[in-house]
Amino acid sequence: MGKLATLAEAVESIPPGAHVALSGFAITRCNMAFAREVIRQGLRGLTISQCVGGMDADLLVGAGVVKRMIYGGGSLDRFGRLNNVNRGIESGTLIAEEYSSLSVAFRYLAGALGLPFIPIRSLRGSDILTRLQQMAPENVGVVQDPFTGEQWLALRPLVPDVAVVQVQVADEEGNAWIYGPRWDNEEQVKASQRVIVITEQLVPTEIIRRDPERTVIPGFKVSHVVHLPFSAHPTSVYRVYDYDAEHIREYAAATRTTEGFQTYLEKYVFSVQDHWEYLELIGGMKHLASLMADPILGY
Amino acid sequence: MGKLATLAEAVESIPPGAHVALSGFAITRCNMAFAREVIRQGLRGLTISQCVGGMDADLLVGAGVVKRMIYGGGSLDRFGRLNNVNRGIESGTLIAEEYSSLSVAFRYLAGALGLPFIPIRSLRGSDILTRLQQMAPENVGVVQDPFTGEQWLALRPLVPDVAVVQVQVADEEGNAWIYGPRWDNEEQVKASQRVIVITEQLVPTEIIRRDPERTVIPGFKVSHVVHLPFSAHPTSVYRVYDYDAEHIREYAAATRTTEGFQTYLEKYVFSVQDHWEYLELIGGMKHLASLMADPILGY
Amino acid sequence: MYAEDYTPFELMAVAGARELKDGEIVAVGIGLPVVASFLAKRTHAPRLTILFELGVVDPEPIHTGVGLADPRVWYRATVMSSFVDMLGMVLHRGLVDVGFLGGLETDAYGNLNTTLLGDPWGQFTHFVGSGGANDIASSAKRTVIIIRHEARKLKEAVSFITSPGYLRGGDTREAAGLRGGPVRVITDKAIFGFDPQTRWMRLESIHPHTTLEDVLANMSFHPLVPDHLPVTEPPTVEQVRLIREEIDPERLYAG
Amino acid sequence: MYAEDYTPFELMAVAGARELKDGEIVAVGIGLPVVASFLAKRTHAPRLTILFELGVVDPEPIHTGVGLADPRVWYRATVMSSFVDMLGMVLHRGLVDVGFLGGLETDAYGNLNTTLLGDPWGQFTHFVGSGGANDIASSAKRTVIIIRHEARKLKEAVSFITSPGYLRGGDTREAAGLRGGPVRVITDKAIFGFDPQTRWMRLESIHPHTTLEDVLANMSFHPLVPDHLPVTEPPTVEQVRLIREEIDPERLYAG
Repeated sequence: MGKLATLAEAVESIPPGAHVALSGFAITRCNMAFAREVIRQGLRGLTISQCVGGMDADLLVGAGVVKRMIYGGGSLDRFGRLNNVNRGIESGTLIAEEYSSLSVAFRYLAGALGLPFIPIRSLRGSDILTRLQQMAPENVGVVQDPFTGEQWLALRPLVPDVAVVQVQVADEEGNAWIYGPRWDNEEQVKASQRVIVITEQLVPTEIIRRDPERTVIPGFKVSHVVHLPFSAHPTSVYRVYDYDAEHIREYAAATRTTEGFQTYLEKYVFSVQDHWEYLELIGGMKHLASLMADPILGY
Repeated sequence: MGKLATLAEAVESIPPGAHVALSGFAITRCNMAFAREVIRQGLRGLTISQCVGGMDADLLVGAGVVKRMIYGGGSLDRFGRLNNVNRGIESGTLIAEEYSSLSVAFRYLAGALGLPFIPIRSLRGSDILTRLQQMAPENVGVVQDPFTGEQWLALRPLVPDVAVVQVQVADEEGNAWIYGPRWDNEEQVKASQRVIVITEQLVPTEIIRRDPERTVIPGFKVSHVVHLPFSAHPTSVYRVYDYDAEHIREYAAATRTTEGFQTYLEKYVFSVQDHWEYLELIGGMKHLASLMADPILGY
Repeated sequence: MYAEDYTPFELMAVAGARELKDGEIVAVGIGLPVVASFLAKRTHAPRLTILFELGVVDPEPIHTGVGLADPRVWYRATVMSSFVDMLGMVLHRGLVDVGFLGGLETDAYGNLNTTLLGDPWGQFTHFVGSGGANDIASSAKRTVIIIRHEARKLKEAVSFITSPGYLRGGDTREAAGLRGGPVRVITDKAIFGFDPQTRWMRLESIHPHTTLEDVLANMSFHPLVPDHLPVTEPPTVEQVRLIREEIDPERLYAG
Repeated sequence: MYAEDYTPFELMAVAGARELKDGEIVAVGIGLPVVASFLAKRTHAPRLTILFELGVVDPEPIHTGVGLADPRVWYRATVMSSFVDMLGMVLHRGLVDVGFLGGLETDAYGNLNTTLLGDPWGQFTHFVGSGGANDIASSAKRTVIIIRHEARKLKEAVSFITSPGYLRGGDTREAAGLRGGPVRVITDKAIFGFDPQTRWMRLESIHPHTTLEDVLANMSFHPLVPDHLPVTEPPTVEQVRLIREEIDPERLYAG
């Protein structure tokens, strides 16, 4: 009846082949616990999308979960590149629909607003567009400005089946707040058919009603609320915990080879039953305490 | 050098004939002190716009300041209609470009995003559209969806010369917060060439930096910051003061006739030098204290 | 248990509430639609989501407001956002199940006028205009019209179509590229639907203590009248109590 | 007073800072552009507005971050919003004066590649892709390219145009419907501009302790070389101090 769910239940609600929008950006607010559970459950054939690809996407791609990735470029910031994603693109095992940040954001925005298409200045003259016209011609078109007669590039709206969003604060209905910059998350959520909220903190609706200007995700879009502390580890959650630099370095090194990544997967995903075992494995409360954010700095 | 200005200085920055976007909605956060100063300075030929017309618009129209009004309908809520606006439309002295709320909001949004036009489902089949096609054909067009071939109504972006926005909190650079629903204000601000912020409270930038997720108006868009308490009276400012029901009733009654409105204008606009004299006239601190908002209720 | 003592306003509010299913999203203006929605949420539809166009979701007001612009009706909302969020990202996105609409006049196809009376190109009196009404009429999955039962309000033709119903009937609405359309018209004498083919207004029930003659005598067009014409279900005692004691204690909306 | 002791990185950061005028809006990524922007803001351009694409305006970090995703670089921002706000409502709206761009390689027309090396339709190595770079290159009023001075980075043709410069020169950029374009290329050996007609890269100054031969020997195409070739203005003592003590004390960006 209620929306509160375990991570396993939330993942079970996603059918193979679904289009899942991810809330992460490089190494912050990535859906890491979610990605690990998806891999353990053996979900396959997903389309994933996000404006800037992050560690969650790379983990999912490496594990063979992803058929198509719609994104605007991405990295692990200074820690390295998205090695699994890049390998997938180079070998042709991953269909990558590559845009720029704004063009993905505009596709979500058009989906959110119920627009039939959205005109954009970006991509023109670039090889990004040349490549899209060959790989995904159904998503790029040309439209004539009825006021000036100019030709504009038009993008098709992006409507994910489900957005999975890592937030700081949510209530049982899924009303949620995001602290810090929100990059594409609001448009993602509002474009998607439904939303899975993964929250660090669960609060009474009473708290949400005290500051409703902050509510970026409205409960009526949300099907599942998963209360799961440290669910973005090893990436950061602003005002809650910092990224785990040591772990991300280990990941970046491991993903340099397929074999290295398989060892990482075995150790951090398959060897544990669930998120709680994962947290113990990486060092438990003692280690996590060292990552907790300073309340003023937010990291 | 700085942006802090008196209301008179801010109004002086607006040339005759300019397009001014107003932040009010019916009887809340209306630019009332601004409108009174505009009238006293004798500004003429303005185009004004807002999604839902409010008391500020009605006052300006009644005083003959406005040549064209772009809006989506409006009223004084239960207190009555926009009698001056209606009289202007009926007599032909006011050019009214009348839309729906969303179509004005979409025109601002397109202006804010730098889109060449925006498709919309609203207005089709209505006489609102028939009237627009005759009165403002330059702003409505037809566009073909490049993906489905369907015909869509397209609206031209709205780019006001200046948005005048009544807010609760701003700093000296114009970074500003709006408490409560924001209706069209964010898109208005971001569509406009520049912004005049009229704020109930002036805070150090330090305060803005403590909660930057709230900043709806970024300082770089703002040319003038006017710190002017009770500047929306007799309309309400959420969390600061309630509307003045008695005064709005007097206004609604007065505006039933041109003569009645002239008496109102004389009494509340021309007989005072500035906003401070106006506040004394309506009963000074004793009266204003009775309107102050309860900190929990917000009204 | 049905109430004995209720006003026409209360009956209409209850009829409005009955149009709403649990889990739906409803876009409302102020007045009777607010009463109907809050009533539904407190009875059979606790998971109803209530939207105000200016950017307010699911408020829990404890005082009655004079309109959408009154902070009284925003109290304890779960979301405070914007037109673009409500009318764009929910309504235009296709997520609003029900929109309530009122107006100066409607015709037999449910076309609504809130703009002007008279000749749009000549002499007319201007009223409120659209606000979000045209948007709701264009994009909600279905709309419910609430209007007083008077011959000057139930018209053969309206002066101005602010919010499209079925336009000129048949498939003219779909041809214009619009979604949904009006499914119900609730007046203080009767409830109407629309014929699925012609889209002409059709009587569905008449209120207790009203006669068919009274209903027809106060309309400027002739609705379809089915052979069997039920009486509108009256409000329950609990529904009336909720309206009077909790939802509209100051009788501001009822006025 | 000019500094005696400075690194090529510091010279480049100072040259970048000099491209920014007071009151302008600059869109930056992490690394040298951040150092250049903060330096400008603390010296000649206190009213500079600095944007990060993910939704951050005018932060005042006290720790160095590993990238845009690092909350360290968001500290004390005045606005925290979104891509649509930054890249849409500021950049696409036409308000960004300067964008800083870097990349794997650029050609003589300032076309930048951050996507892949090799044959896009055959064997290639994939790197980072665009992020907001293509958007900035398309909509900023002007862009400044910062790149290491190596023959493999200053190429006759790039493998992939991620962020358009002047495309094939002349008016091909305008013909594609794009705004602005690159005005400066800053390397660790020289500063370039573009010929106003042909849009071919043109040497503007060479850095102290560098020779024209060294500059040309480490490029895969031949830039226009003016008759009079000035030496790049070195950093001041104060600029170097600000970079080392306040802006990049951990030398994370300088690396």
